[in-house]
Amino acid sequence: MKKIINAPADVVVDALRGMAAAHPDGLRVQTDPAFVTRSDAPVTDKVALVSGGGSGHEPLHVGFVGSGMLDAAVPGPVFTSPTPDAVQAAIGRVDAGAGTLLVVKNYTGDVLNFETAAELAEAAGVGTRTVVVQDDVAVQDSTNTAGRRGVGGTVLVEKIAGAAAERGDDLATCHEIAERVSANVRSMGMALTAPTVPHVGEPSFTLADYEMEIGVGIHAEPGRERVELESADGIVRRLLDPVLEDLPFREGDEVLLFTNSMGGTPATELYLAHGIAERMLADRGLRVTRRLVGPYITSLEMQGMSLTLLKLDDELRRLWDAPVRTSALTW
Amino acid sequence: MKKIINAPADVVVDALRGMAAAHPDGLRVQTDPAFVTRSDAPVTDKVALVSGGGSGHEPLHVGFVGSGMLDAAVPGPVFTSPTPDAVQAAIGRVDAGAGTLLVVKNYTGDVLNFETAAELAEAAGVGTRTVVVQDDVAVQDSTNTAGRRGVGGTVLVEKIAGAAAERGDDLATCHEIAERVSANVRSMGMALTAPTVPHVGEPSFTLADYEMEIGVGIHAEPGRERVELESADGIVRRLLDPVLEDLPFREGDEVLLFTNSMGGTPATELYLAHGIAERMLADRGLRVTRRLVGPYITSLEMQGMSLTLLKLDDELRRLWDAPVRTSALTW
Amino acid sequence: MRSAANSVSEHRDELVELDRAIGDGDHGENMERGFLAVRNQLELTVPESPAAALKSVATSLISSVGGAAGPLFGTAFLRASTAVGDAETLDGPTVAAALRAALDGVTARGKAEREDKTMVDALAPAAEAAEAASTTAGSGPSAVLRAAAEAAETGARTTVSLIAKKGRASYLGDRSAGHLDPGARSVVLLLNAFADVTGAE
Amino acid sequence: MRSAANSVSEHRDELVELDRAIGDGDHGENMERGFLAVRNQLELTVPESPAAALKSVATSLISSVGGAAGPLFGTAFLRASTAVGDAETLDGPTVAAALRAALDGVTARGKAEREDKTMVDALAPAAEAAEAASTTAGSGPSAVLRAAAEAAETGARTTVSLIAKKGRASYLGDRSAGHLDPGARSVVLLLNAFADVTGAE
Ligand SMILES: Nc1ncnc2c1ncn2[C@@H]1O[C@H](COP(=O)(O)OP(=O)(O)O)[C@@H](O)[C@H]1O
Ligand SMILES: Nc1ncnc2c1ncn2[C@@H]1O[C@H](COP(=O)(O)OP(=O)(O)O)[C@@H](O)[C@H]1O
Ligand SMILES: [Mg+2]
Ligand SMILES: [Mg+2]
Ligand SMILES: [Mg+2]
Ligand SMILES: [Mg+2]
Repeated sequence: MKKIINAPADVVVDALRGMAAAHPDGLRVQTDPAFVTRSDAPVTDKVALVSGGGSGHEPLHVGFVGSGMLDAAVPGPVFTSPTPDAVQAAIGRVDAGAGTLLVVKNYTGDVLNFETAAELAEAAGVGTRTVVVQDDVAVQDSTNTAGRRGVGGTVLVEKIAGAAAERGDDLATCHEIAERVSANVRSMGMALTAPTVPHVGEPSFTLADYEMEIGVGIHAEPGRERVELESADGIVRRLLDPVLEDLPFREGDEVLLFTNSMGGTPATELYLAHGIAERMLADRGLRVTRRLVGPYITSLEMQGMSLTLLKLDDELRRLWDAPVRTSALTW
Repeated sequence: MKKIINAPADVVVDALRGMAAAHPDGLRVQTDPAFVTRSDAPVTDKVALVSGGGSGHEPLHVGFVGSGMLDAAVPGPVFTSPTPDAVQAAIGRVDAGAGTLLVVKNYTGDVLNFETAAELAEAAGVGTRTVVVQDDVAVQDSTNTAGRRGVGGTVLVEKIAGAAAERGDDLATCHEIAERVSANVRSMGMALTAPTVPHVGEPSFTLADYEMEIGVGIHAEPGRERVELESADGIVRRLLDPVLEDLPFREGDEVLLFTNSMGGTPATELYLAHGIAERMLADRGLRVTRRLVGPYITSLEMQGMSLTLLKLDDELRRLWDAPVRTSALTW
Repeated sequence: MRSAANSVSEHRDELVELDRAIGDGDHGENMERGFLAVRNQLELTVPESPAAALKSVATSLISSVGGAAGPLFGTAFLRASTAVGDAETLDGPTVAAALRAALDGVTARGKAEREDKTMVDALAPAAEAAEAASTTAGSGPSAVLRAAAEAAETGARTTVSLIAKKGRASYLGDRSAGHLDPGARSVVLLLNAFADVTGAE
Repeated sequence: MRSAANSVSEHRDELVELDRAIGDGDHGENMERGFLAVRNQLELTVPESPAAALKSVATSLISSVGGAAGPLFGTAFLRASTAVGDAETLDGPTVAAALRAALDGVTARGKAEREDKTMVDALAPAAEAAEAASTTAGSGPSAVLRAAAEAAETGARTTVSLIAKKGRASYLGDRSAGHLDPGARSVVLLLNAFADVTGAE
């Protein structure tokens, strides 16, 4: 295993310390239990947004803490959801009395731990609502599985619901908007290589030199199929087709296209894939009016990418455009 | 070779097309010859900043085109400097009559091609000045080599000189400020893995599982030494010590610390290393007042990192803080 | 409990490997971290009753394991604690009732049925075997736990051929078959440890 | 010129490998791209004189090769073009003068001396050998080019043991020894191609 770390067990806390040092103005970082809050939290009268999950997907969620997005992020150990008391502590720190919206990716561990955290918070008098993001179309048979995983769509939910909270929407409205994004967003990912979890020390799976995994999850969960490497055109089509069919997205729809790197894929390849996706969408009569390109929800150093499509309406577009100031996303 | 590409020979142009699609408002992209300009160029009365070099180091330089930084970036083929006519065409597009500052990384190819470009531009009536960035302390014997390479310091030169141009400084002043940054910045990098250049198809070098390369360049040029993998503490010390000794940086100095990913290193590892560097600098009595952490000058998918230190004065700090709006750097 | 913690630590790598095959490779690390917390807590304050001990275990697990296993094992111990009530020592029927309560808690939280290839495939037969053993005259807690552990072992082994329908392994579909479920394996390790200790007392 | 382009294309992978060993692996690609541009340009407009042909080659190389090799080979052909002047055909002494001018151009731009392990180590002996051959009575351009190519070959071979002091290979320090310099190899390929064609005419 080749990593720039000290002890594998300390990776998350050591990284948080570095994050605190790097962003002394914008962020407050606590390590026991571990969570990151915007430095001006609690923000008077504002609904608080709290998310979290296993580490290893950075910048998600810690990189999205800041004005216009998350009030707090709770990182668990690498690929392991955080515990309820950590989540509850973060909620306690940022809730301003207007209630807290929890953004949870649909994994058994995240759902269960956030469920308990919400119960604990409610018992402590904090009103909570939860949106469970489940946008990964790679999971086909969702009744015979733990259901669709939350992937790229999570970034968009956090940005858009964060903007709603920032403009002063109440908890019910923020929740409704988050659910609206969640209902209109679909994603699919692929991998060329596997990541190595520090405390495991070996790659999460093995792919031959000529193979790629289509439909991979952000914990390097296996995908729909393992196939021979293809051109970028072929890869993008394999991701886009199932996404388009799923909602379904139709001719004339206005969409946001989010081309995401799984971590190890260079910017050139990502832009190249983005260009292909834009062309394919234009060919099918969809109107891409907003886009996000970069490594925003990753799987450690995994090489690969995902495509996320969100159907926009006027309000979602406006909320997307609203200012955001976080360490990973700023405009 | 595992990459998300179509034909290796088309990678740069295909990626530029994707970049154009991703940033329709801020950027104008031309593919023959290839260059990227801010969409509002030429900006009346403003000194233009033009940089460029081989592709594969993204976001450098194309990601730094925008207000407060570069007016144009000229990407060559992967790891190969662009030709003089491409550079000259870019200069011609963005020069507003106030002259153009060329930011060149010190590599034989870049220096020679930009030299010719500057001659061509001067012949066409454009005033030019050139700053050659050479901040890589890994190159020790600079008289018996092509000299120190331009690495992480380039990002800081482009940001700070870009801010000077944006506030209206004239060509001589912009040039003086760029030279000042260049004189006060030092860097050193390391690699855990090698990148694969698309048209080569094989990794640029081979490291054993237990080895790392200290002092590596951004074209995966060999470094000072190949040693056994160490802890993050050890790695950071190996980078920081030669950087500190070189200028030298002294107790009490105010510095900007730039912790850079070579491309494939995840955010957690980078923040972790950044935290260690901050601690080591504090231990030596240096005052880190500004920081930049992320993948800003990369070597394709290479795993590794570099540390860059810039000695700040009031003016450089103010110019660093000035607003910047590019696809890769915004505040 | 200390012996449970030791057993989990000893088998950390095995659990990691099992989880790496059909999950995300953290189960061994998660359980080890959890039972270290359990042990530390029990050393800090000695619980006054079996119920208090079980509750302390539950709280430690919930606040240190994370992942899917944390809330599920946490709920299991929490429900077991309630089931034990104010009993001062655990007899066979109480052990059986505790296991049944644990199972009910896990299925209530995780919604997994038998043959979904989860810890339920070890815990359900364990609870049944415990009930059966506890009704046999003269079966003390140790015999009940031994019966539960053996049934869990057999149950866990059935997970090898199953296709996962819950948890992270479910994303593998057919490819999840042929691997032992790590959570089921943990149930076996815990019950074996409890049986060993109770038998030795 | 077409045959030079072919030779470069044929040896693309060899040049890439040489550059991968002590540089950044793009030299073969760079040269191939450059001489494709040269060939396309010469097919578009047939130059009226040797000087015009050399100038067209220079312009094509400068505007398509990039890297260190682009400006250096570009300058070489540009200076050669000037040296040839308005000669309508190239005799031995003119060829020799062109090579000398090319060498001067390369050293002026690149500041490399002999034994710095660059293309100069092939070009310098080639220019000298050409001058020597051209003063021999009756040596036509073909004999001069053949002598130059042979001297370049010998010169290039000396780069194997040298430690690079210029260009990207210089960063390798001692580790650059033991490898043939790719730029020197390109000089050999080009001179051989020119000698072959001139000999066959
Ligand atoms: N819904 C569920 N009901 C019961 N047990 C489950 C469920 N989901 C997962 N499990 C158990 O949890 C184990 C995985 O735990 P662990 O690896 O610690 O968590 P994660 O899957 O979040 O990484 C599985 O082997 C399985 O036995
Ligand atoms: N200063 C110099 N003078 C003469 N030749 C040089 C100089 N620097 C580099 N070269 C030649 O250029 C060759 C490398 O060319 P190429 O690989 O195309 O460019 P780059 O090094 O920019 O990747 C070297 O093999 C060497 O012969
Ligand atoms: Mg997990
Ligand atoms: Mg090159
Ligand atoms: Mg797991
Ligand atoms: Mg080269």
